[in-house]
Amino acid sequence: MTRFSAFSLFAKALGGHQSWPEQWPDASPKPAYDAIIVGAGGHGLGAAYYLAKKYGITNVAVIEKGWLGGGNTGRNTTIIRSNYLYDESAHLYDHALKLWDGLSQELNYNTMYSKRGVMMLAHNVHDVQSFKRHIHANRLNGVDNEWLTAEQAKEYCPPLSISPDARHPVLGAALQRRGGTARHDSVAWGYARAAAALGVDIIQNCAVTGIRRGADGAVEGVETTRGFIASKRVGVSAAGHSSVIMQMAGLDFPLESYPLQALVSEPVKPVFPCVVMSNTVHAYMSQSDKGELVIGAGTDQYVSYSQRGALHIVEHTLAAICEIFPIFRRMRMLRTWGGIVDVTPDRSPILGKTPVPGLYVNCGWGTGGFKATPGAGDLLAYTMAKDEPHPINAPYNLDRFRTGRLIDEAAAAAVAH
Amino acid sequence: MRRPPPLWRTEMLLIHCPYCEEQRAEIEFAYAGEAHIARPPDPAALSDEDWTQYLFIRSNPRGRHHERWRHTHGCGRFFNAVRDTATDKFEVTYKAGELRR
Amino acid sequence: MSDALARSEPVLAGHFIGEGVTIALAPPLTRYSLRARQAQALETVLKTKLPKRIGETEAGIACLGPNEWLLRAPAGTTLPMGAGLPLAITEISERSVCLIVEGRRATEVLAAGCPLDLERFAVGRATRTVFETMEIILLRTGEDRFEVEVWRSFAPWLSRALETAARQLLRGK
Amino acid sequence: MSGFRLDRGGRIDRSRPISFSFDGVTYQGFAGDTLASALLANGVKLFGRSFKYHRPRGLLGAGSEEPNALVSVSRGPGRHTPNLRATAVEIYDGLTATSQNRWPSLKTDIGAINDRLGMFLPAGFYNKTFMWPRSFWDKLYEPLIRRAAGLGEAPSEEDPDHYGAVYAHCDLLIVGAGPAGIDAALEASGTSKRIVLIDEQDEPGGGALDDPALWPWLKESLKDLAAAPNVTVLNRTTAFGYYHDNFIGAVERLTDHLTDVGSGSREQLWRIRAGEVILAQGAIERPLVFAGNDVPGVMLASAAKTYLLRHGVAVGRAVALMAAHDSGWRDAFAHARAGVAVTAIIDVRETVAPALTGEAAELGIPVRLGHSVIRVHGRHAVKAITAARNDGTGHARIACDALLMAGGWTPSVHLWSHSKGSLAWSDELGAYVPDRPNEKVRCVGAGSGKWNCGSGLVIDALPTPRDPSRIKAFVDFQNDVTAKDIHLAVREGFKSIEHIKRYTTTGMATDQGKTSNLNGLQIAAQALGRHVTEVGLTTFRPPYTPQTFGALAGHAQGALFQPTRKTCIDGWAEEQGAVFELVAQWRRARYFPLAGEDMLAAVNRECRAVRSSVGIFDASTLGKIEVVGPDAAEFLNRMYTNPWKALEPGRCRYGLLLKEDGFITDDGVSARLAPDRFHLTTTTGGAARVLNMMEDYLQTEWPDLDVWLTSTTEQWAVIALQGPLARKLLEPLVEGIDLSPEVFPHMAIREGTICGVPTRLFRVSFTGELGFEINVPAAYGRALWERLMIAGAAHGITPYGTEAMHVLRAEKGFIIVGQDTDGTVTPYDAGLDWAVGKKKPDFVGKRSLARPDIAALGRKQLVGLLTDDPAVVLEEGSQIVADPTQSIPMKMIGHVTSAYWSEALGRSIALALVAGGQGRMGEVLHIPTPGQTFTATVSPMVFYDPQGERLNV
Repeated sequence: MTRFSAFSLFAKALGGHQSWPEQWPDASPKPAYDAIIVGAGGHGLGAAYYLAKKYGITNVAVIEKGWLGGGNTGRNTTIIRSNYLYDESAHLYDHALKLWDGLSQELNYNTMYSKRGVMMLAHNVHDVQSFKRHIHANRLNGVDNEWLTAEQAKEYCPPLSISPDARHPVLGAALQRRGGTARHDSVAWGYARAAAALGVDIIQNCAVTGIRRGADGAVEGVETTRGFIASKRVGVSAAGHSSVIMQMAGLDFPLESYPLQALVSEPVKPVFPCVVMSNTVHAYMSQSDKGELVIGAGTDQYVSYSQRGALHIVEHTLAAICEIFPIFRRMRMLRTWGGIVDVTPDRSPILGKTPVPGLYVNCGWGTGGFKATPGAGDLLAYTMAKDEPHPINAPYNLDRFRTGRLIDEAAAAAVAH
Repeated sequence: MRRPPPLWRTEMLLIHCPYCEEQRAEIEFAYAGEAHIARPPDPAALSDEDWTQYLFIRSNPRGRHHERWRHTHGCGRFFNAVRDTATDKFEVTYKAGELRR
Repeated sequence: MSDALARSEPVLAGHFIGEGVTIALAPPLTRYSLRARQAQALETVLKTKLPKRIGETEAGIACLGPNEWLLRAPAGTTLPMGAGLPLAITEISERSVCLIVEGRRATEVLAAGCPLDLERFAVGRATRTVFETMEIILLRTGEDRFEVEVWRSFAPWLSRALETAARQLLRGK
Repeated sequence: MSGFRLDRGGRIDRSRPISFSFDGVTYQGFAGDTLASALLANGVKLFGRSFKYHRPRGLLGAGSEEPNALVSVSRGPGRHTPNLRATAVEIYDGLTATSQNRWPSLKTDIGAINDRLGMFLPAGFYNKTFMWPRSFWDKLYEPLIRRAAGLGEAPSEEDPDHYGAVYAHCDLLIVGAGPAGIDAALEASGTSKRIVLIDEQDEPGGGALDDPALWPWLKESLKDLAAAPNVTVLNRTTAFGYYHDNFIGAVERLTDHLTDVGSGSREQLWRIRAGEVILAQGAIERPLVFAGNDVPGVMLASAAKTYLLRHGVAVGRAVALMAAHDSGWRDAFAHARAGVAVTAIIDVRETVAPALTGEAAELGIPVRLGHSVIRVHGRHAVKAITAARNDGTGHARIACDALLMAGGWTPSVHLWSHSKGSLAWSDELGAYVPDRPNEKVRCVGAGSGKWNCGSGLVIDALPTPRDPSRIKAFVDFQNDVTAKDIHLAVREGFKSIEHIKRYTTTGMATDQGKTSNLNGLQIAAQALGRHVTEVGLTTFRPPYTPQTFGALAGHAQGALFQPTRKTCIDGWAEEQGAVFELVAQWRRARYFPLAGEDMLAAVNRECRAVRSSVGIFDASTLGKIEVVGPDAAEFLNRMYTNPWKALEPGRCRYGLLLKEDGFITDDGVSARLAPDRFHLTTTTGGAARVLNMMEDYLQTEWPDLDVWLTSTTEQWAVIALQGPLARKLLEPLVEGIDLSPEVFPHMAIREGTICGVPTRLFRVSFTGELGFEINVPAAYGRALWERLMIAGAAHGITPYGTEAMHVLRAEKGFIIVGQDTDGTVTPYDAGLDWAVGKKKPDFVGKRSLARPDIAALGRKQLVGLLTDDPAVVLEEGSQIVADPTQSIPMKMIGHVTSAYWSEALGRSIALALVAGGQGRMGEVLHIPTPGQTFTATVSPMVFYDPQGERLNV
């Protein structure tokens, strides 16, 4: 692997950039692997990388039906934070956050992780109570998250309107300074390049059509559009299509897939210094390195695998954005797109073993998967390598839906009274 | 455990209400999850596994999906539909209680 | 005891009057929600005919759903409760107010937020629908006259939205 | 000609001169000019700077496809708009435009250093560096990258303009009012169909506007369409997205072209549902890829023709043409005929139709077949070009001040693709054309791939003798993507077009690749050695052109963003100077401060009044549902945790509602008015949710039950009178109801009249005091409230708000669903075992309560919490630990859900969810907060009047 650096860039430039090698070879499937990952998104590629890097399993294939990083990895708004309420969540996302730090150096690929701070707006007494609860819990869990007054919030994000006459006036905000954004494509490409360098095969345009199980019920490999590939360890990290893949193994999952929209504005000079989220008004925004305002919209109400941007969701989202940031009303929407998010009943992921021996799953991240990318990859790798979950992902088992030990962050923030 | 619907919707899909016998705008309707999952007559008799199946397990297919909608801002009735989740096109809608299409 | 209590309304009776469209608050009405599996059950109790098709109105009674009717009558009208019968008669006189949108440009004003094809919404039709995010019951009571039933606390928003739409329309959008 | 304006010709109105300014210089133009044509007429060639290399750029096109000429337009406070295409900005008197992405000036731009360093900034360079030293990223590298990026400046003030929205329905929607679109409209206008014809330009006509020969036809046609009652024509309206079921989003621009914008909407969002759609969007000419193809003065031949024939402006005094397609020749001929010198026609093809060479000869234009332009001289403007034979020999320098490019045509299939219609590759056209539709839609005219502008050669990049890795031949002009960038991407293993697009950012600029996508695709295919169709096509995503946030937000702005629901008593509270809080969609009075009172003082006073005399509270926001029918009791019995069948008419009962997962979702006191009629109440935020949930079970699970639900939330105003003097105050006002305790006990309801209006009078208490909740028809709520205030004056009546209500109920250990419970609390967790019907075989959520982890010990349970220091009011949300000495991460065993100063008890009180709480009575726990750790003792939840004696007065 040619090391990336200002020097190599300079050297190659003199040669007219003719001698850059492929960042990852376009591999063809071998008959068998020690481990197969289904889905070449950030999570799947990360898992392959950590399998090879930390657990010494290098005979690994990542199988992707399209092109790597083309799913939710390349379609999300790249918000990174870890200020979750429950211990299980805080530990999971903070594990990821720690890995984000220094990821560029580890992968020798600039993932452009920008600690811009993630600010969540409180608009009513209930929000305040809920955020204070988060802040107290985060502090005792060693996760940074601080309370800002409306004025401090305005200072931190000048475009913010804190007018008391607003329909949803800003009463304050919770700020996680370590939170921020990263360049989504670079994350997928960085993991792909680093994994490939360690011997991982990245096989694109290869769709899984079946999961072969032996007489004992254990996994023997996967049927694909490019033939059968044998492996006793298969990890499924297929986001919106997880239900479809798991059904190939005869497993019904507590998942539903919904379209999630996002959009960007035309690029402008730096104007928006952080990430702002408002659950009450339903608006999420940051500004990319390129200058585009990156805006996350809501999910459509119905199950769908069509990645179509829905106008009504966009209308609602931009109304919300203009309500909180009235100076942007003349800004223009450049591009909208849709992803498919797989949502579990408690909106927390399922990461661990399945009832089928040798089959592992990483799914149900809903709208929050990107922030967990390095952590999910690492934990899926650990679980596949040891055939048992890491203490951090142990609570995220499938059985919790039977026993009732749900991890429901959204419910904890439930609005009523 | 159904997702709360978005607060705010405008017209998108065109949906045929089997009660009003009219095509009406999606904004008048609320999605109500997978159809033909009847509540067990005697939940107490169910194993935890079976109860979980009823409560949480969904088919979530890519393709033909049986689902419920409610004409909330119309006649108010829940009804069933078959829709292709790959294209979002409705195949048919029919009244609650009618046999699975 | 002492003199009767005065009514208060959520929006001013003060109307919007513009070229080709007026918006006004209707006087108080008696309203009942009528529910039964078949119209016939209610007809026996109320001794009046009910429209059978969803969207039709007859003598001030609108059929809103397969088992739901809205009765609107002059204020003070009272109905039997049909106690013990397999039907439901519930008074909702004050639940909503009625905004009257009238004039040759009435459909244009309503089209600002109502997804129905109003040009094809015949006189005499009535249906529950929405204006932007807000549930309304829309009745076309004349070629150029619509009555909009809206829940009391939503009336200020709706009348403001309708007036804004009308103003923009008259200013050439 | 004066400047570059021709003496005659064009559709501009020479009788209406217009003065405007660009970068501080004032210019003259005419009505009908765009900013681009007017500046061209004044000899301006330099319009802006490119995104990455800050290269000087002029006009490439003449319409919405323009990638280069982006400007900012400011027209007073809050009306600054960045990134507008000069080619789509109509001029008006006083228009003030400025160039972007340059410093200090457009001519001398420091950022242009990037151009010199270009070799070090290839595609994806930022992935490869800026990693060392690590700390420099946040502090130095990223801020630098960000400052260099971006185009114009964002607005800095709130936009004063209004934006409208409207729904429209038609039988036929035609997008694009060029000849094809107009013909389609004329053809259908004879039918009874409702037709809408929309076009993005300031006047209909499309391509016909560039062809004087068609103007008479255009005039006639538009007259006919205007006369047709069933046809609506919308100019300045862009169909930006094609959605499910023939739903098209369009934005009409109403005031941007006016000197005085007035007070009407700036833009209007059209939400159009069409029976059938005809797409007549035409085609966009394709640039050619060669070194220097971005020098100001190099532009699309068709654009030059537009300026010439529509605006009466010559793009140069001596123009040359570089063609790979016949259409360019005709454009060059048009220039010659208009008296503009054409110094050369260069065509990469070895042979072309004799008719072309013949006509060129007649016009005396030198022609070079089998040649390509290999160099463009001049930096801020074209001075000359060098052409060579395709084999690289025979260099020739040709003088010209403008170079037209004719690279063939790309049908505009954007909307077709939004609608998920399929595309087919045409080798002949070198473009994707509409194939199979997915909706009721068809394409006509150039957009369908059928047009008569001759044939051409499909070529990825012009041949050149120079080292391709050393030249900048641009594919995406705005994002500065060159052919070599695409080759580099392929070399580095990016083989899917989506990868190449994302790695090089080609097609991702504000023009969304209208002029670059196909060139990029063909270069990629060539680099990969594959056929274009094997490389794939990037998805077309709405919007077709960028649209304002304001237009898409539509009405939902300011006061119309979302409704704030107010009760009929809200106005009174406002007049009293009440402080409000927002609860769900409602606003509620939180407290009623007297002069000089803060919240605590006011709330204490309000609480004292309720405990000592009588308080009055507006409870109108409580959700209400009337449940009627023979099976009403049976239905409620199945929904709620507690039994309902035995409840006698005239009595009330607290109802607890679970979701099927066993967790508390709502509660409220409900009354049985008659054997078949119940008056339910729900929480304020839960009203709609609960009604929908009940309808769901009723219609879907138990359709056999004869019971019907009606929301009566807004039918009734609810006034709570709470306090020892409540009955005394009420007695003289009520008729037909005996208030004496023995006949009207706690948790009973009576119907009668109050002050002459009918009432449903509840004897209930959420405060622990003698209390009544008076339901009257909403229209009379305010008048009754005022009457009660007068009548109550003698009894010291005191209005209290939600905050005092919270304190009073907490003193009694009454929970607030959503505050003391979240979506994870069962009735047992909340200490509401008594509300669960043990003998009931089933109710919603019952089965889930038997799940292992729900039945398990050690779950968080609601308990009281008394701080050792009675003055300390804990912060709601504080976390609780058993061992305060442990290190972080600490083991948290619960949190404080409610905490108040209790005036009645003269100390603080709190409710908390604590693991195994009900087994910890008397245990001392710790609450670590920044700076201080508090200690508190677990107690029962009822702090005040545990025996409930105060109710029975």
